[in-house]
Amino acid sequence: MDTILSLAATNLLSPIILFFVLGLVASFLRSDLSVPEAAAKALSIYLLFAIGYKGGVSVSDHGIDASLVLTLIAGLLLSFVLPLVAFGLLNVMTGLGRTDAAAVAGHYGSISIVTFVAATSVLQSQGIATEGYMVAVAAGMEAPAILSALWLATRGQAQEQGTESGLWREILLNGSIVLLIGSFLIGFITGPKGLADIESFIVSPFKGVLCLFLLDMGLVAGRGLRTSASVLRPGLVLFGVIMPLVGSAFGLAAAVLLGLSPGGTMLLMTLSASASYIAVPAAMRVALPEANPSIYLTLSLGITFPFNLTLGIPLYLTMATAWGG
Amino acid sequence: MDTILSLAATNLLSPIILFFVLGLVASFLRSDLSVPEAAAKALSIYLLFAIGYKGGVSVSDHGIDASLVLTLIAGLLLSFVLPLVAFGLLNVMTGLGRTDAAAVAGHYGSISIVTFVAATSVLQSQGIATEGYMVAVAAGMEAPAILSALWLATRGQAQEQGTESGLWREILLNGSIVLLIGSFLIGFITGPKGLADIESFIVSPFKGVLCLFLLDMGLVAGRGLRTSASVLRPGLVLFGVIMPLVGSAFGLAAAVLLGLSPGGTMLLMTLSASASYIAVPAAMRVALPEANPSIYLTLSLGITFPFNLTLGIPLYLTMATAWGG
Amino acid sequence: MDTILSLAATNLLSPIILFFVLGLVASFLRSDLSVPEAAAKALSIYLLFAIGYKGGVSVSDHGIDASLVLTLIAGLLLSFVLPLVAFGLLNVMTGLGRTDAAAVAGHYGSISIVTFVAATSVLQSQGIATEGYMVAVAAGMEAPAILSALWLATRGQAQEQGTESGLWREILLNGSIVLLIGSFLIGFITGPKGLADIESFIVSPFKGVLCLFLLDMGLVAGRGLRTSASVLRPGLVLFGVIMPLVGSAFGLAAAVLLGLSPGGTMLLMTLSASASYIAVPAAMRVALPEANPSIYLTLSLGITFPFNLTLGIPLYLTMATAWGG
Amino acid sequence: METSTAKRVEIIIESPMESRLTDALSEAGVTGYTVLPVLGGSGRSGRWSREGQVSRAGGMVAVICIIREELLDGLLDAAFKVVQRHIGVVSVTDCQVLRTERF
Amino acid sequence: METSTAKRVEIIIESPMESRLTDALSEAGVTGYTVLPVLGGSGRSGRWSREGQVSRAGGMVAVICIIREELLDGLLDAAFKVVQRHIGVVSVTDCQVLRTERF
Amino acid sequence: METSTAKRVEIIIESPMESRLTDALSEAGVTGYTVLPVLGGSGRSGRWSREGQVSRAGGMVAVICIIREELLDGLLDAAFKVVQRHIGVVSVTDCQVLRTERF
Ligand SMILES: Nc1ncnc2c1ncn2[C@@H]1O[C@H](COP(=O)(O)O)[C@@H](O)[C@H]1O
Ligand SMILES: Nc1ncnc2c1ncn2[C@@H]1O[C@H](COP(=O)(O)O)[C@@H](O)[C@H]1O
Ligand SMILES: Nc1ncnc2c1ncn2[C@@H]1O[C@H](COP(=O)(O)O)[C@@H](O)[C@H]1O
Ligand code: NA
Ligand code: NA
Ligand code: NA
Repeated sequence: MDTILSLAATNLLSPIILFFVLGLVASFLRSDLSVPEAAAKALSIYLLFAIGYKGGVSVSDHGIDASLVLTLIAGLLLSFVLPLVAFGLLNVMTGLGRTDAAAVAGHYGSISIVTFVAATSVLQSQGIATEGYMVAVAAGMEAPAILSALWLATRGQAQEQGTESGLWREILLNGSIVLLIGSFLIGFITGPKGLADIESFIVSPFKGVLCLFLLDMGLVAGRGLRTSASVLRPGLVLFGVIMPLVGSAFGLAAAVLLGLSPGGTMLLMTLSASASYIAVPAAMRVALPEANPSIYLTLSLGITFPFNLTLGIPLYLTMATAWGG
Repeated sequence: MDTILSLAATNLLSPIILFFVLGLVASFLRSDLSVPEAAAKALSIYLLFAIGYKGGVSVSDHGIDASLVLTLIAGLLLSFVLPLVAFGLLNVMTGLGRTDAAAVAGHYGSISIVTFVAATSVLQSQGIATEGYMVAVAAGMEAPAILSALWLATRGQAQEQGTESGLWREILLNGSIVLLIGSFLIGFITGPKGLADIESFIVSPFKGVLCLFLLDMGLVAGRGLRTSASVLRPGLVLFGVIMPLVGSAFGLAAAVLLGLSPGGTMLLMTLSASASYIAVPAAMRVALPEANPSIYLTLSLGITFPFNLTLGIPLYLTMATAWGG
Repeated sequence: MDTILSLAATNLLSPIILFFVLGLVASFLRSDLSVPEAAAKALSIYLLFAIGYKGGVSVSDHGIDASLVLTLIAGLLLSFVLPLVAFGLLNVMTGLGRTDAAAVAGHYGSISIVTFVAATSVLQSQGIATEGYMVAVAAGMEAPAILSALWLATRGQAQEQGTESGLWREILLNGSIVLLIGSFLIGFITGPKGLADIESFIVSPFKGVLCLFLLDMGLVAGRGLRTSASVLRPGLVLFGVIMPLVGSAFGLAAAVLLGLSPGGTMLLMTLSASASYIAVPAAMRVALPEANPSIYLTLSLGITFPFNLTLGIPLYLTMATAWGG
Repeated sequence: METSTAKRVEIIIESPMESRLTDALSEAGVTGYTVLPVLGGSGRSGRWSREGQVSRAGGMVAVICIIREELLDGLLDAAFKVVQRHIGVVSVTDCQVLRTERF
Repeated sequence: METSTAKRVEIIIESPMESRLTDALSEAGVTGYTVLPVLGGSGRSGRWSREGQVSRAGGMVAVICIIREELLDGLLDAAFKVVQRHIGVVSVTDCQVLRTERF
Repeated sequence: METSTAKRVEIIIESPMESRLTDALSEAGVTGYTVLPVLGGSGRSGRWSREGQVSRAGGMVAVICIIREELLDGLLDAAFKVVQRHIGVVSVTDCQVLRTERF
């Protein structure tokens, strides 16, 4: 308990969190501070590139083994299953209609790569090692949840439209997935020698870039909360805090079964706990346009993301070091 | 006199100045070289983030003292008073109408953060230390001048419109002020330990980014001069060179009273001498739309900024080391 | 033969090439991965800035000599002459009309700066020194080919429109030429001392930025190939592979006459072999609007650029070390 | 396809005034509008371009509003109050819209 | 200058639907269109802005199509099928075009 | 609100021709126009997109001109001379404008 508090305190006072808070505060105060869309996209390209590449290098360093394959499968399963859990919880805790509930549920099965990155950097500053392939697991967990969400939404209904073939390509070849996996593979192929070449681009400035990115996330989340606060009924807010805890418990169980290291356990917990705000929203706009984007975007970005960033990550780390490993 | 010339020469041949000149020349030659708006904004976000954060770390290192508070107050006062001085000079030297003169005057009470940054980097390369809190003073000096300008413009007139409440929020919560102060506070909270984390993002590449930013400033200033040269009557151009000298004298006096170090003195002189081209123009478009933007933008960006950058900074440094400290 | 294969293999597995391939694959799979236009422009500004500046520093280090002037003249001549060669080949190998053939020919006389940069980085990783002024030669070779192309297109026709004066300014003061030459001059003026100031911006992260830029080039080239594959008749594709070889032979001959070092020889071969995709297309849109942009863009970016990047560069290096120097 | 008559209002206005304009529209009961970026332009106050600009001061945006005819006067009154002292252009075009119930 | 009558169709639609719309247009024989970026907007589903967005989910685009009158119905049918379940606005204006042969 | 009749001319043209067009407009006495960015499009020369482009060659812009009716012919003549050999679309719509004195 002592450790978790001190961990939370350290975490809350890290530049990363503070820049997120700055973004939130600026948008609550209605400052016109903003990051241009193109710059925000460039930052996210940088993060995916760096995190994917470093993951690949780390796997090339340690070799592929059964554990990688099993963890990947576990990740896929978690991504399929967690939306069902979330949907059940939503039915109990909130009055959302089926379509909205399915859309929200899909977000919680998928993952937030920035939450993952933030967790990684906490591990790093604590000097805790982790399985390099967790990046691949993160990529694998992005999409399956979308399937579950669509199934939840259309189950028992005459599926008038049939899901178009184009949609699947779009979901699986989503830009962020392709970049993350591609960079991972390139990191795997080029290994530590390749990394040495581009280290001063993707390693040393990484944390600083992350600060800027989180400033932007704070601005966007704050704007969402400000303009869409009305959709956030108490039950929904509560869901946004409880679902990550439930998700992380599933992640913990899987990690223990898999025998992951404490670092890997913590990352799988974080992935399970986090909610998508890039891949899934775009898929939902296409496939479930009747679902209200304010609900799932505000919940994912305005409630669950800050919760994980501030309290969730230290909590998952404490639990992972206690039970995991 | 010898030192100032050699200082000026060194300064004129620094990459920073030369890239500004490249931008000027390119736009005079009507080259299509241009920096996309989103990239220029990203560069300015980077600069504000880095300069604010480093200032905060430096204050956390040296502690808060009375001198910080007094210098901040002095800065606020300078920002209030300098527009009155500028307005007087404009009435004497130019034929500008009241509204235009008030708008121009407001720019000279406020500050140019890039001029400040350029001055800082000259100090650095000369190995001259400075008070870390000067960044906070810079932030404090951005807005008060706008008040003075509005007062000058509407004084003695039936104020038909009343200044809207929204305007004040907008001025005080201007994106660049919020980012500068926010980064300053985060730097203050996270201190040297936080800086170590993001040093290779905000310290080592800083000068290079500054070069690119000044290239863009040169392009924009040159385009302004090219398309708006007609508004620049001789009296106005003269004002654009004399007012920074007058401002710097006020800054020098304040610094001597405050007992600032030579570095701090030079920075306060530079702040007083520089003219805004971000915060104040935006406020003027809203509050004094009748004022001609070509006049104040061209004067601030096309005359005073290059003057300070090339000759002003070495001059202020010479004076600060002679009389200050 | 052994060396060239192993060189090609090393080259093909470098992060730079692999990120280009990732971009190609992503666009073939119709992923929505994309780099915002503003970010792509910012990356290209960075590359021109860094490569120009470093070239200038290197010349300031070694001094200006007759060899620089002679190589520059040789470059200009190559740029004038290669379009004539290309035009002849196109007449023999393809059924392109005069205007299209002239436009394509213009691209092959001019150069691709990214191909040049990729060649430089191969030299670097092989520890092969090179003449710093090759950057200036690259800049010099950008424009003359456009003249030849226009002459080829209008020769023997009543030149109804007369080439407008504005066009020449536009071609010679093209943004990328101005930035490259400007940075070169600034590097030359500020020398190694200036470089030390901005080294951690333009030297260490360079390769990483290049990876991102090549990812984008892969995306753009792939999209071009996907949407314009129909214009690429076999003869044209063959031309896109043979012309660089022919060009590189001219470059080799010139380099041997000039007595360049193996590194310089290889770079002059690469410049001669590469085809423009920035400066010339823009000029062609203005001056030869009847020429079909799909043809010259797809050929240059979709065929010749990847060919040079993957096979051409190792080949030129092998030949340069065998015959050059 | 069933369509109905409406008005398309296009307001080109300085960026710093954007939020004031959209607030005024909302107050006038106009809740549907779309904001397009503007790269540059020319008018009585000269030519300008957005390239390289850091400040919002130099930029403009185009706000497009599609509304039922009977709401036009309210919208124009609201817009006029905001643009009155400012540079900017307001134009109105007749148009047909699908899905009438949305306007 | 000789001009002829045509229709200008403006479709404001969510970014993730852009390629579906343009594919549908192509299928309906409409091969000329232009896509403009959208910065932000407001409608029944609230206000939004593109600033800082990483995802395409939040954005919209405006697709402009200039076509001969006789093709209008085909275009609207095709567009309607795509926008039907989605947010977005379709408006049609009469216009005159130069170089008639191009449409 | 008092309005008066005017014409809204929209010219979609390649980016490298932008300055030639606006210069031609200025020469023809048309000093008011607004330039909008274009993301992509499709026409007889195929589909294109601005994403990832470094060169201006691939891009287009939309130039919007609101003018009094009597100036229309001059504008179209000037525009036509520039776009003649080039790809691009010119359309003219009737519109109403506020603040007539500005046009
Ligand atoms: N006639 C016009 N047609 C289209 N846009 C215009 C027109 N007049 C002005 N504008 C736009 O409004 C801005 C300000 O115009 P002005 O108030 O005349 O300086 C210009 O920079 C253009 O972007
Ligand atoms: N009346 C309108 N005029 C212009 N744009 C609109 C209008 N209604 C909606 N839009 C645009 O379409 C988007 C979605 O609208 P809605 O479906 O009403 O939420 C808005 O965010 C606007 O960008
Ligand atoms: N009918 C049209 N409606 C709207 N934009 C068009 C149309 N035709 C062409 N365009 C635009 O003009 C560009 C060039 O057209 P084209 O000359 O037909 O290749 C296209 O890429 C579109 O951006
Ligand atoms: Na999850
Ligand atoms: Na000042
Ligand atoms: Na060449």
